[in-house]
Amino acid sequence: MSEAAEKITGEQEPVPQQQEMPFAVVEGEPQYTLPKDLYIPPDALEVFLDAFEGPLDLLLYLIRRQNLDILDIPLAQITAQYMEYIEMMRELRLELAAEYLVMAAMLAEIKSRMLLPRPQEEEEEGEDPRAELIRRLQEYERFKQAAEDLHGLPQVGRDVFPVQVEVPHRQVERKPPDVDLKELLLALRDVLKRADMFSRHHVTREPLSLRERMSRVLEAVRPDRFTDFHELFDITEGRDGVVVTFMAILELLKQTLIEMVQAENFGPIHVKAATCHESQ
Amino acid sequence: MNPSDNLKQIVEAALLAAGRALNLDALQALFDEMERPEKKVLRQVLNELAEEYRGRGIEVVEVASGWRIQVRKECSPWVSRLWEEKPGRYSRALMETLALIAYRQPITRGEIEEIRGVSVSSNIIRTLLEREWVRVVGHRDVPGRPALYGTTREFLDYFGLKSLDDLPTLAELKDLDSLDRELELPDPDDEAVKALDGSGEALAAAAQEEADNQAEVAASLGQAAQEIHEEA
Amino acid sequence: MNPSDNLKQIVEAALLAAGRALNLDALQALFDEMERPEKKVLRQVLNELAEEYRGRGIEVVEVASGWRIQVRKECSPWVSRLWEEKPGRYSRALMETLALIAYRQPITRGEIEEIRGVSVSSNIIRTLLEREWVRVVGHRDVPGRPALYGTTREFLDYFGLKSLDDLPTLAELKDLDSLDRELELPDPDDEAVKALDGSGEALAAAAQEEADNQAEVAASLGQAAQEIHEEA
Repeated sequence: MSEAAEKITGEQEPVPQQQEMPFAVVEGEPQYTLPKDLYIPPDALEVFLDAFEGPLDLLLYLIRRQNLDILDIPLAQITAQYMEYIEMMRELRLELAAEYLVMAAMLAEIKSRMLLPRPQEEEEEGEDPRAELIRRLQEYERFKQAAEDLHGLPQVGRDVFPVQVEVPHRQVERKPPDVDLKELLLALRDVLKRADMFSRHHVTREPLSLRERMSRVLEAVRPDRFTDFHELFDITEGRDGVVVTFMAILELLKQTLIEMVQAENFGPIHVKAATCHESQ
Repeated sequence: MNPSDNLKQIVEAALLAAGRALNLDALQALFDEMERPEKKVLRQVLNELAEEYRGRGIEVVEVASGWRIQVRKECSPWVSRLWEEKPGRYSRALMETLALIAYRQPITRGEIEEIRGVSVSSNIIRTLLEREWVRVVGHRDVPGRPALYGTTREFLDYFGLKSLDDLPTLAELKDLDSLDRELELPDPDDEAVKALDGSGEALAAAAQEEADNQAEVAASLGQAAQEIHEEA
Repeated sequence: MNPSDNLKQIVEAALLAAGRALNLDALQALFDEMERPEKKVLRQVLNELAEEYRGRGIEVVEVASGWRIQVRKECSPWVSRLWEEKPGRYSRALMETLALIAYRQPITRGEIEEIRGVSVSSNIIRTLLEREWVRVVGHRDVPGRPALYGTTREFLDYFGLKSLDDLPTLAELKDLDSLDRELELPDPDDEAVKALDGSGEALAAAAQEEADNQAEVAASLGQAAQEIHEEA
């Protein structure tokens, strides 16, 4: 057992004294110093600084660098290389995400399980200790590829540009809101409820056409000149129409909204809007 | 892509993407020094583009700050609709005012305020007048001669009514259930009858009485009207 | 100007003026009811436009929210010089996170972290939300009720996609069966296994010891990792 390992495991609460740990165990021999012929390309440090998106990415890099398939991971070798990188990052005092250490632990554990003669029952299960790792690597690689594919799609503002031309003769209309008849009726019901208008019987029974006709008659007459009484009737409307107009005139008279004048008996009747009694 | 071969495409694309006018200097700046076209070549290209756009929805124009592509005047009535604002909603106050004018016309603003219990803003009246749903039909002969408002034919048309009689009566309005039923079914005449059917014996009796009254009034007035008719 | 004669001009002008993609409904809304073209006619016009733009600096493309006219990729080296600032590149972490949300939606941040093997910074999620490429589509019904993320129409528009079906195909997972076969044979690369095969009891014991060591290292590393994690 290595000194470093003893030191760590010997403590009650092991503190990560990682710089003393063997960065790799090669053929059973713990390695404390970085071999001079490490497979690190010259720009690897740069690469390390920002290129890896976590331990899975680093492992993929190590595997792909040797043109290997994920399914045939030479675990010992990859583990050793992974540990070397971790060690190097630590020496460079790069901030090391916890995930890298978790992966180191996982690799070490898988490796040890593979070293053990497999018990009979485990053999039957046929579970390769690497299976989970391989599954994760494959899964990660798919999405790493997907991200690259996505990045390769034409992007607005990078590859393609939106167009926008002026409309110098712009004529924007403001459309009035639409109103549903039901909204109108509900509004009326509410206001009448508030005003307690329902209690007034004569209001509730008044035919609305009479009120409509009142408006029309009122509009037809002028305050500054007389209108012939007959002109207010449209005989083509028939009896009902004439009756309604007549009622409207009576109601307007009652409300003193119009004035009627007959110069002589049986003479023509004239109507005009109530005279202006300006208070000002 | 070779810029000299595709000068026209690049100039067109730049003018369309810029969203502003580009002068010849700005167009030249798109190219590396080695491939930069001369101004007279650019001018030529711009003229060619203007020629190609003849009969299209857009045009190349020269304005103070350079050249730009814009929508032709002929297309702007349609294109302008892109910016048409979504209609909003009318306020409750406006709806109540409109309803009161419809049911109680001719009516003054003061009378509306009296029923609603709050003042009616000039804005509301103006909106209703602009929409041509209401109009001034006269003035009440009291101090200030306030305008009397009534509804218009446009109002009836908008709500699909032949006449104001197609609106439910106040009695029907009072009964929320019958109102809801009525609004689901289109025929107002049937519905009014149904509403009466549904509201029980007392109401039916009251309605009958009212109808009798109306008939009486109508009969006597009818006689008067008949005389007028004959006179006419 | 008669809209039926000049349908293509109007559609072209509208697409150029809108500054965004327009769907068939939006194009129809440019016309009065009486003159409104059918959708299939509009589709035809759009195809004709796309055809006419072949070999030009611009193109008509259909994206998630409709049709838009854009500057062709081929022209972008020149056109992009209109703007001093180059668009920022998105980090791999962001693109991987986005890819996971796009292909695996709805997905929680925890699930993304599990697949990527590293934590996803809040910054990345915030950026994606701010760009309106992703949105919270719900919450997973587990303790903490983590947000489930999905992509938006803006995401599809940005990458020029009509729907998620247009995303590049996701690589298939290789069959793990071949792994089982491999198990039958000792791993030739693993020196320790070779050694174990060739030697007697003593070596086996040594291997056992090595395995124990590894397990211990693993355990302590795991604990260290845990502590760092908690500290973070």
